[in-house]
Amino acid sequence: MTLRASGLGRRFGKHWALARVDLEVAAGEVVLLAGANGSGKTTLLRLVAGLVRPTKGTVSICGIDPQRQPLESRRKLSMISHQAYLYPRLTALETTRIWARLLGLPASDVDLLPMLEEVGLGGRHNESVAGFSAGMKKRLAFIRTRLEKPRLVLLDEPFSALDAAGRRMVEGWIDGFRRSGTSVLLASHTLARAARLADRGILLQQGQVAWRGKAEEVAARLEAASA
Amino acid sequence: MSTLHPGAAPATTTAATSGAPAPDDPAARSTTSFFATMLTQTLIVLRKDLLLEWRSRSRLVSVVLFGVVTLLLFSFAVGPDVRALREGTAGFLVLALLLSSTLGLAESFRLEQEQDAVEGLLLLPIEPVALFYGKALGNTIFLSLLAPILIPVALVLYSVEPAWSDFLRLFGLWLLTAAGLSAPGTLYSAMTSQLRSQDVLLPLLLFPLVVPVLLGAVKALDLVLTGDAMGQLGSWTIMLLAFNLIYWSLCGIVFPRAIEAS
Amino acid sequence: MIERLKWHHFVGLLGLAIVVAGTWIGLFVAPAERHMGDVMRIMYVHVPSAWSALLCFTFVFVAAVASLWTSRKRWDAYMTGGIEVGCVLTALLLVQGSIWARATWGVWWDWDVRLTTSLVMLLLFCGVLALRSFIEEANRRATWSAIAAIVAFVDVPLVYFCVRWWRSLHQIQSSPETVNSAMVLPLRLNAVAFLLIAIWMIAIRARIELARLQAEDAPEPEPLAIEER
Amino acid sequence: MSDAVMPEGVIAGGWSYVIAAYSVTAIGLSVYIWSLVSRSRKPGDES
Repeated sequence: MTLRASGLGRRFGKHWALARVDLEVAAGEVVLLAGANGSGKTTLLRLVAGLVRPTKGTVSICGIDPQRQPLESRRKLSMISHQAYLYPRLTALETTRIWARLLGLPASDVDLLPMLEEVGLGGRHNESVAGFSAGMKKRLAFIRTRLEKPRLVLLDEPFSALDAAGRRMVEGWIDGFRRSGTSVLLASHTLARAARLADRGILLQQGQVAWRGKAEEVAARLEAASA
Repeated sequence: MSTLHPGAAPATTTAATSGAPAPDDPAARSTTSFFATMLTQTLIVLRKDLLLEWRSRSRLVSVVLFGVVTLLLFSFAVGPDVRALREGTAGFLVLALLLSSTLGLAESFRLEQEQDAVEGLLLLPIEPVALFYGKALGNTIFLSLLAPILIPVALVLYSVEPAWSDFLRLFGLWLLTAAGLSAPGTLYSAMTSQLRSQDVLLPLLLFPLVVPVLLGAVKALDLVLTGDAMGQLGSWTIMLLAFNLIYWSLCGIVFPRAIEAS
Repeated sequence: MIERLKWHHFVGLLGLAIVVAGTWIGLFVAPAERHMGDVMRIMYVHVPSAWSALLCFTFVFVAAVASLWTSRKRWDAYMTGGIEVGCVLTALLLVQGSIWARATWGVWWDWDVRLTTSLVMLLLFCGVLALRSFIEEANRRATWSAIAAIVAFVDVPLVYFCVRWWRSLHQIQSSPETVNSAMVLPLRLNAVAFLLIAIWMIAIRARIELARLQAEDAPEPEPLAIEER
Repeated sequence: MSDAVMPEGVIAGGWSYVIAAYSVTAIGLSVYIWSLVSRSRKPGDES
């Protein structure tokens, strides 16, 4: 099991952002996290990534507890959040190079330029990130999944800020993840698109799992609830 | 469209070449490989910070200008009494460095917070200790860069004329002072940069803490500038070194807890 | 929880009783000192304040390490109590020291090693309290204030030695020489009394903090009743 | 006391200093204890 969370709960102040969440994701599975704003999707992803400590319950990624062994667990996962984790004054190539070096990977132009090419930033690798549109930043952020070779990818609103071509690109990647046995946890508002990609779905309401099932049904339920 | 194969087997061989431990083998994380990783990552962080520093040169320039302005203000505060100014030179220099340092230190983690970049670094398997030493070294270098301007300006303003050979000593002591401010400064700016009142909190926490460094630095600089009749410079330098050793190890030990998940 | 902490009131009352006795002896029974006369009597509160303040901060260090180690709220509460009581005692210590300096040296402040170190110590730990008040997330508040407290505590001896060395260039450090046997009794009584009172105050403060921390503990919400559509 | 600072002889009129020091201490401690008691009456109240 790539990801196993049981009884997961997190309290911020007096407010439980997440409670009683049980979740298992097998290798190569794509799971849709649906839910209104504030339903706990982002908190769940951050808990899984080990960026937030659970108040209750446990997470294990390929058998590793992200709180006990943060470095080991982070080697297994990639996260794309709404923040692009970038330094505005660095260029795309420099940013990629720092990531590659920190991962202990070769970081010459020959190694990195093809990746930038792949995410559609080929001609612009020497421009500083400050001038990038939100969509370009997202593309750049996706290079991390290419570098880290994760077993689990956490995607927080991966389609936002992307144009049609960018969205198709992300879809292609998610398919690629599935084919290569990498699990994906996908939190998205772009329900129809996300539901098509996902194997199954989970609906969060007020931080709790309200419904599980086929991705399309989960999407339909959320749409019905918000309509 | 997609030629990505993100789930492919982890690149064990490439990881080994650059000193990082093999991702899938906990046994590979021996002590030596830990230190190799830490050193590599420290240098990566340092290099990144220096690059960012270079890209935002205007910030360095404004901090230098701020230091010059404080030096000027001290002379107004003391009055046009050349003798009093001369006697206070060492103290004014160190105070100018201290006041400028809070600007530089605060900014160094603000850059990391801006787009949650520090979180991005932590999501990569970075050793928190490496992050600390990289950033602290970066801050030390940043503060050392103030010396070539602030020291001559102070000497001119307060009409002190040390021998040419003393400039190396002055710079060495400046470096030690900068390092002594940077270690606790990096720790506290990492914490306060996430809080609302960083501008107040950072000096409030940092200034009392670095009193030993300040005293040592003022005393040692003063001995260089006004003559070291009793040969005390050596012992004050050793004391500054000792303070540095304590701060750099202590802050390095507690830093990982300061940036862990909450 | 509240029941288990009742012992501290006995400690406090005992401390109050002893401090009355010690002060009485110190003021009216013990003889005036040869050089300093009656001013010497300030020592019977001054030295106990200093000792108990230092013990408070040592306790803070222990509690901070324990709090970092175990992440338990109880230690966080004790640490906060220790810092606050230590700061109060140090502030009193500084005022007494200032009065002492005025009486013996004719100035309100002498850059005496102990006086200076106490002032820096007060500022260090006040900084920790300030930091604490700005952090909203409970885990983070506990971790960061423990870190700041540890760093501050380690810094105190550095300040002491540094100031001593700085001072030694000007004049030999001066402080009241201890002490003939008639003066030992009130000193000891008050030292014990201040310690007991400090423990009492820390316990009350820690209990307040613990109640505050536990008030943040909201129970996990009930399982959702999902309405079927 | 070093003799350079403190010449021979007894400081006269020390009692005013002693009274000042003792009353500052007593008042300081009492005020703090009073604040503790009043805070523990209403727990959870941010001071």
